[in-house]
Amino acid sequence: MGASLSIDYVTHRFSPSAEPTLKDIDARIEPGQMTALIGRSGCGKSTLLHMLAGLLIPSEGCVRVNGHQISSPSAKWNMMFQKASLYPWMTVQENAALGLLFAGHSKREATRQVDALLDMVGLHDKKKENVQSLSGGQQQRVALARSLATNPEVLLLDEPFSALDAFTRSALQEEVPAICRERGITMVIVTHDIDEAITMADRVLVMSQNPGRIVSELPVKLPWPRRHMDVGFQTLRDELMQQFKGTDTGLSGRDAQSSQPADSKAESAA
Amino acid sequence: MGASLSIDYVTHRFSPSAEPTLKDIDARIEPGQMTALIGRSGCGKSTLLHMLAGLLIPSEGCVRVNGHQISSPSAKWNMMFQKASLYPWMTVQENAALGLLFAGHSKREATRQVDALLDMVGLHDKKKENVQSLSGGQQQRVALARSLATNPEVLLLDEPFSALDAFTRSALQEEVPAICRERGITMVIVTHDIDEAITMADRVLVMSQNPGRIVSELPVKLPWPRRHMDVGFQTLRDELMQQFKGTDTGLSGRDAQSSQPADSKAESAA
Amino acid sequence: QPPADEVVRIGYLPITDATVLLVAHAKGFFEEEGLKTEPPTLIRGWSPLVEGFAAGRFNLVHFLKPIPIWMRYNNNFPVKIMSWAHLNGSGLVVGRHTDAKSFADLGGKQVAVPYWYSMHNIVLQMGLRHAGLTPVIKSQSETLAPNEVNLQIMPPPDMPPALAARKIDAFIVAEPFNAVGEMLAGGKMLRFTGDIWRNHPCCVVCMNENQVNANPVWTQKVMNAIVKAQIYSQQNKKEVAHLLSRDGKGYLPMAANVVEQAMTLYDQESYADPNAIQNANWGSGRIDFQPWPFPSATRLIVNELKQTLVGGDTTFLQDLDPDFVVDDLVDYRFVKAAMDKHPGWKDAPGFDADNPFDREEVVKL
Amino acid sequence: MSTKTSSALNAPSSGFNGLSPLLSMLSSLRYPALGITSLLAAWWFGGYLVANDPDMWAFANFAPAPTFHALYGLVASGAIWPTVLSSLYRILYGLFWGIVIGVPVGVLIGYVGSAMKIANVPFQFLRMISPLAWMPIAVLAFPTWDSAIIFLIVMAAVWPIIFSTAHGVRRIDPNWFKVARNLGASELHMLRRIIMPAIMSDVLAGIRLAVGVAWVVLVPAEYLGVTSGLGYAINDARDTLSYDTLAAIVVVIGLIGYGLDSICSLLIKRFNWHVE
Amino acid sequence: MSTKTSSALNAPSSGFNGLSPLLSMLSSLRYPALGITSLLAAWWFGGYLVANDPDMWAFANFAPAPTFHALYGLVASGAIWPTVLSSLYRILYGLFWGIVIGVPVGVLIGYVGSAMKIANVPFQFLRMISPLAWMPIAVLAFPTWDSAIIFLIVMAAVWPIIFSTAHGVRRIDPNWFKVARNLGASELHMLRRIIMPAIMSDVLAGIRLAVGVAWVVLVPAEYLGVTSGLGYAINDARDTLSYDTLAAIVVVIGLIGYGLDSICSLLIKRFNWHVE
Ligand SMILES: Nc1ncnc2c1ncn2[C@@H]1O[C@H](COP(=O)(O)OP(=O)(O)OP(=O)(O)O)[C@@H](O)[C@H]1O
Ligand SMILES: Nc1ncnc2c1ncn2[C@@H]1O[C@H](COP(=O)(O)OP(=O)(O)OP(=O)(O)O)[C@@H](O)[C@H]1O
Ligand SMILES: [Mg+2]
Ligand SMILES: [Mg+2]
Repeated sequence: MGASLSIDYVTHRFSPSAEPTLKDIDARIEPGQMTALIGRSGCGKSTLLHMLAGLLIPSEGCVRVNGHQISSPSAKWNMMFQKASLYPWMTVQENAALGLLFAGHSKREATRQVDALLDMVGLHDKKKENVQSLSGGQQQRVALARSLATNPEVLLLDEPFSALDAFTRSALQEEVPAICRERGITMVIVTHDIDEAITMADRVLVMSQNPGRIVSELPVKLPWPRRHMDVGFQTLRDELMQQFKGTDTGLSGRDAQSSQPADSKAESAA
Repeated sequence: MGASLSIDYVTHRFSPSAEPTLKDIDARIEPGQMTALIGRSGCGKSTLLHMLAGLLIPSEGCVRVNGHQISSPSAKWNMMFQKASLYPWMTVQENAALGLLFAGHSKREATRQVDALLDMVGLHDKKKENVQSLSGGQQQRVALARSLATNPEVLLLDEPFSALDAFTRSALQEEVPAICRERGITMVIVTHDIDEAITMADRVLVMSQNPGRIVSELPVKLPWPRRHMDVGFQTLRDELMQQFKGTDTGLSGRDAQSSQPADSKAESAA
Repeated sequence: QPPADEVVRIGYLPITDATVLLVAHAKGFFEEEGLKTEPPTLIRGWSPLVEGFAAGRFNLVHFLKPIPIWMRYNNNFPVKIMSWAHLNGSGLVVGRHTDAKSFADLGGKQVAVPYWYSMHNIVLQMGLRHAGLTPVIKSQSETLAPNEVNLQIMPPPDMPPALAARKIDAFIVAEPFNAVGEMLAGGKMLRFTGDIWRNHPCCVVCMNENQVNANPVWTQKVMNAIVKAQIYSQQNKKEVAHLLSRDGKGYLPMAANVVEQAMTLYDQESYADPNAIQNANWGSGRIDFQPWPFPSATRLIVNELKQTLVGGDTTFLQDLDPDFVVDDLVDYRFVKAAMDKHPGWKDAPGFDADNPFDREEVVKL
Repeated sequence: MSTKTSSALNAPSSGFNGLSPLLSMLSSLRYPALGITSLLAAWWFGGYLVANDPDMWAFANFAPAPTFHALYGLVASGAIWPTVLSSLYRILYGLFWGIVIGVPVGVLIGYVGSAMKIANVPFQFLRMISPLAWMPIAVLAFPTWDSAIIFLIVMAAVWPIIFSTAHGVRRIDPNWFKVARNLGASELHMLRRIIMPAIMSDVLAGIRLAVGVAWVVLVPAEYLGVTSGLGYAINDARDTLSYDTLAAIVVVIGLIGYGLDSICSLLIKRFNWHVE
Repeated sequence: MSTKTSSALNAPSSGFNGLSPLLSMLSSLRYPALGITSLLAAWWFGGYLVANDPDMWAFANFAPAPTFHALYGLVASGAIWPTVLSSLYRILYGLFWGIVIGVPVGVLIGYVGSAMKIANVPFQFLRMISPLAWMPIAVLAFPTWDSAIIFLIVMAAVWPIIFSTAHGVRRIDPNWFKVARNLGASELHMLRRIIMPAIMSDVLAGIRLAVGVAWVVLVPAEYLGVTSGLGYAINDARDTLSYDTLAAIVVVIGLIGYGLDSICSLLIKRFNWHVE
């Protein structure tokens, strides 16, 4: 079963003298809930996810899983990194099976279990290959299979589909939440794609930058599977787009040169 | 001024005994033309781009720039890699200015030139930072600035915006073609985003997988800047979506498990 | 300013065998002859000394007596023995764990020698053979028959600790390592070599034959200084010991008291058990100085070398005619002339006024 | 291993040339042949210079011709085998202990910051001690000469292994540690599955250096109370001014060392996970 | 450098502890102090064992107390300074040449596949040659004793530098070469901007090893006609069995070596581009 997550007034500075990267982040996530985190590039999404995984200790505040403060990583709350970080001396299969091996499964059992996942992500014919010969999107899918294989209570995904084409991505946008729902996994996904956030999550958190804060929160109360053309979907998308736009003009004011055209484009897209 | 590119019956195998990764690719690209290359993850897009950059020699056929067969990389045809590959011992600025330094510019001159580009990609406040402390999207933007700085005749972009949020991405989708148009740069962009392809290119090539072939080609004859909601845009998108779908069912038939849901999703999106 | 090769360039090892060269330098005997000198160069180990001499770095050195035989007849290097450097000066020390009292007690034991081609090895093997023992060179793990004695080569500084750690049972070496072995490792002097072979040569003074032939006048001056140093050393052992030591002019790294014991302590009370001095009537010292290269000794050495077990290939030795060597290897002219000029050498032990340039070799095992 | 760049660029096409396997094997011997020829030429020239110098001709025996003559003699008489065997035994034994001690210690000080801080000063002192300075200690502390010699070899060979290993651990991509922890790796898993494979080529590079250092130390080490071995033979050859034998022994050492090094190279290739 | 994992996890929080700078400096000395203490304890215990052995007590002088006494004597009399200076000169000179030769050669054989194939056999032979076997050649070939000694040091110290450098070059991320070529880097740019910064820490690791090897070789090298230097002093001490002086010289070598090594460490920190 999934675990609850609680982020208690987290502020983070990468060096004591620096401006805070994250500021006063406070949020609670229910067991089994699926949360999407969106925000501008560099606003601190990955940083926050690292904290949820126990890979980074916030300089102020703390993160709790099921009420217990976490201070170290564990297979129970698994994070899929933005960079695939596969082990180059292992095949696709070995990379994907690693978490199961660590959990004490036999090599055969682990292989059997990941085979199904590798089929799901479309890598059935690459299982024995060295990960260094994979394409960018294939590597990302190996990392996804590796994270899913450990069957964690909390699954943290950092832009998991960024290197995938529209079809593969779309398939996985449906598969992954289905798996999480089935197993009751609490999922947090970082994405830069508003449609993806709406497609996959129960609620969306919008982050601002400089410093990174959660500026708004939107529940997504649409039935599964979600269709991009549904009216509810479109309304939510418009709303989020507004929120998102707000993160820039209202709070940082720095990214002016790049935000100007972005606004106009985003408007036209919405 | 831009150069013309010609891909002459290129077939490529990564090992002599393996199935070909690319098969009979034949295409011509006019000087100053902007071409988008779309296709499933793992179909060979990056491989093809490496060949256009002179970083990989095809096992059969050849690639010509302005009629001359190319067999080695050069600053004249610059590729931005799918993985950022920044040099960790250099600051953001130094990384971006590297091509100019290689071209013989003084450090001061090089810095001055990249500063404008770094401002454009929204990294004005990160110039002196070590690239290892950047977020994924920030690293990608540094790599983009580095590629643009060399002012190449041919610019090859391998999923250049995959790690960027909607706004930043949208801004750059407009900026980059504008720069290319202005300077007459021949651009080839690999992307997994159909909207991006239509937004940025004069024509779109669709690749199939196993083996990688160019299965169809669509000219994009829309005025700049392009709006997602325009009718012409939507028609093109629907058409491309159909082509794209065809790459799977028609030619590989392997990716069945993942393509099934993809189809339904993509359809709903279209 | 004389040409470079007329400057006396001495190479030496930091042992008492180098005494005469060092005394001649320290006392200014070369300068008295009108020669220029460079400070003597200290070298560790016979091999680099030989190499330095052969490369022309030195024009005056001391070698263990068998070395020039080897160089001249195996390597065809034009080396000449100009005179002896000293007499006696070595001993066989046994570990206190062995209880050995004589050569006969060394059966089944491990004995270290400093160099295969040394007087020490020759004298040791003479003694062993006399006692009915067979010298062998085997690896440490092989078992020895009761009548076999295993030889091994070892740098002298390692001999005393090896003896203390019972890795070897005895060693034969030049001073001052015997003295050190006695003082630090609880070793006992089994026998002085000078008590076995009366006034045996140990080290010799050598020069390059080409140099000698090209520069007879210079050579004569050098030999004059050497003979003077011999006489001075024999008459002033104690002072010389101090002079050479770290507390004197620092030619040797050892302290004065060690060098002194190594050059002078030679009495029957101190060495009664085991009986290291059985021929007190020979009148020898622990070390003595006498320049004349008696041909009979050279002949004996060549003959003995042929039967001495060594670690290398010795085929050339078998065809060597001792009488030829006696005349070919040694240059008697200059030392004789120098001795005629400086008669003080007549005080040396074993001097026979009737027949000063010939002697009968006396070996008592 | 070929140039990075050319392999990255041309590797795929290189498989398609029309050479028969034999021909391509011969052509792959081209480079080593060139290397060996240059070495021999330099060696011969050195010998030639010395032989023509009126002062030094006595040393000209180290030239190639006399050397190979002496080598032939050593091999033909069979005298070389016990010599080789006893030294090889000491070297391998020393390397064995060097690896057994060096790899764990290297991993420890590379991985655990405090271990590194604790060990730094003692290690800096110990590693600068010459085998000749250790000799009295070795003589006092070890029951047999062989073990004393092996001790000297270990004391010299262990440092490249420790340092290379530690350096390798410190160069591991920090993300690899993060990912592994994140997947629930215990310290043991970390060691077996992540650290060891990641540093294998560094360890082997350290061992390669250690092989060289071990041979270098063997010669002074075999001053100690043994009567066989290549170091002993070198000392002996110098004592008798047989520079032909000396050079022949050096050649033998080179051949064995080359063999050991080739094993390391093969292992490096085997464990190297960089795509060529 | 601290544990990878702990630094990755806790580094940000460690800056916030409330200790005053002095206290935290003291606590950072905790680990080295522990290391030094253990070394002294082991040393003292070795001396104790030897002193209590009825056969060997006379050789117990290498224990800490007599050693520091001897060290005090050497320093107080000032006798140590010329000794240190002349050896330091030889070591630094040897290292200088080791670096000047080793780094370019290492880059060449790491970068250019054919250079590696050509050099492999000659290098394997040369690097296994003991300084003692080189000695006759050194005596013949060099005009002064000092230069012969420096030659011996170079011949030993150059290998770790060459191998570390080459290993570092071979471990460079192939993408870094691709990107650079793609940006129009000439071979010279590649060398200056990519290869050199990328391998800096490997080169320095090689130099660290070379420092140790150079000191090890110094002792036999100073067999040769010089009258000062630490190796010479060790030989002297061995000849006189003054193990207290021997150990004192070893301590001095350790101190200097530690100093040189610390410089390397600092440089490694300076040139290391891994984020901690
Ligand atoms: N060095 C290599 N050796 C062997 N196979 C390789 C190598 N590089 C790529 N491949 C294979 O070639 C195919 C095409 O790879 P490529 O990287 O060109 O895909 P892509 O279209 O860029 O995919 P993506 O969108 O996921 O980045 C993949 O199936 C991949 O596994
Ligand atoms: N180790 C570090 N040291 C210093 N600053 C850092 C470090 N890691 C990240 N940062 C900074 O913190 C900010 C947030 O980084 P983070 O990686 O969390 O962004 P992100 O929201 O994931 O962005 P993206 O969408 O581009 O991946 C960035 O400005 C980045 O430069
Ligand atoms: Mg991120
Ligand atoms: Mg790709």
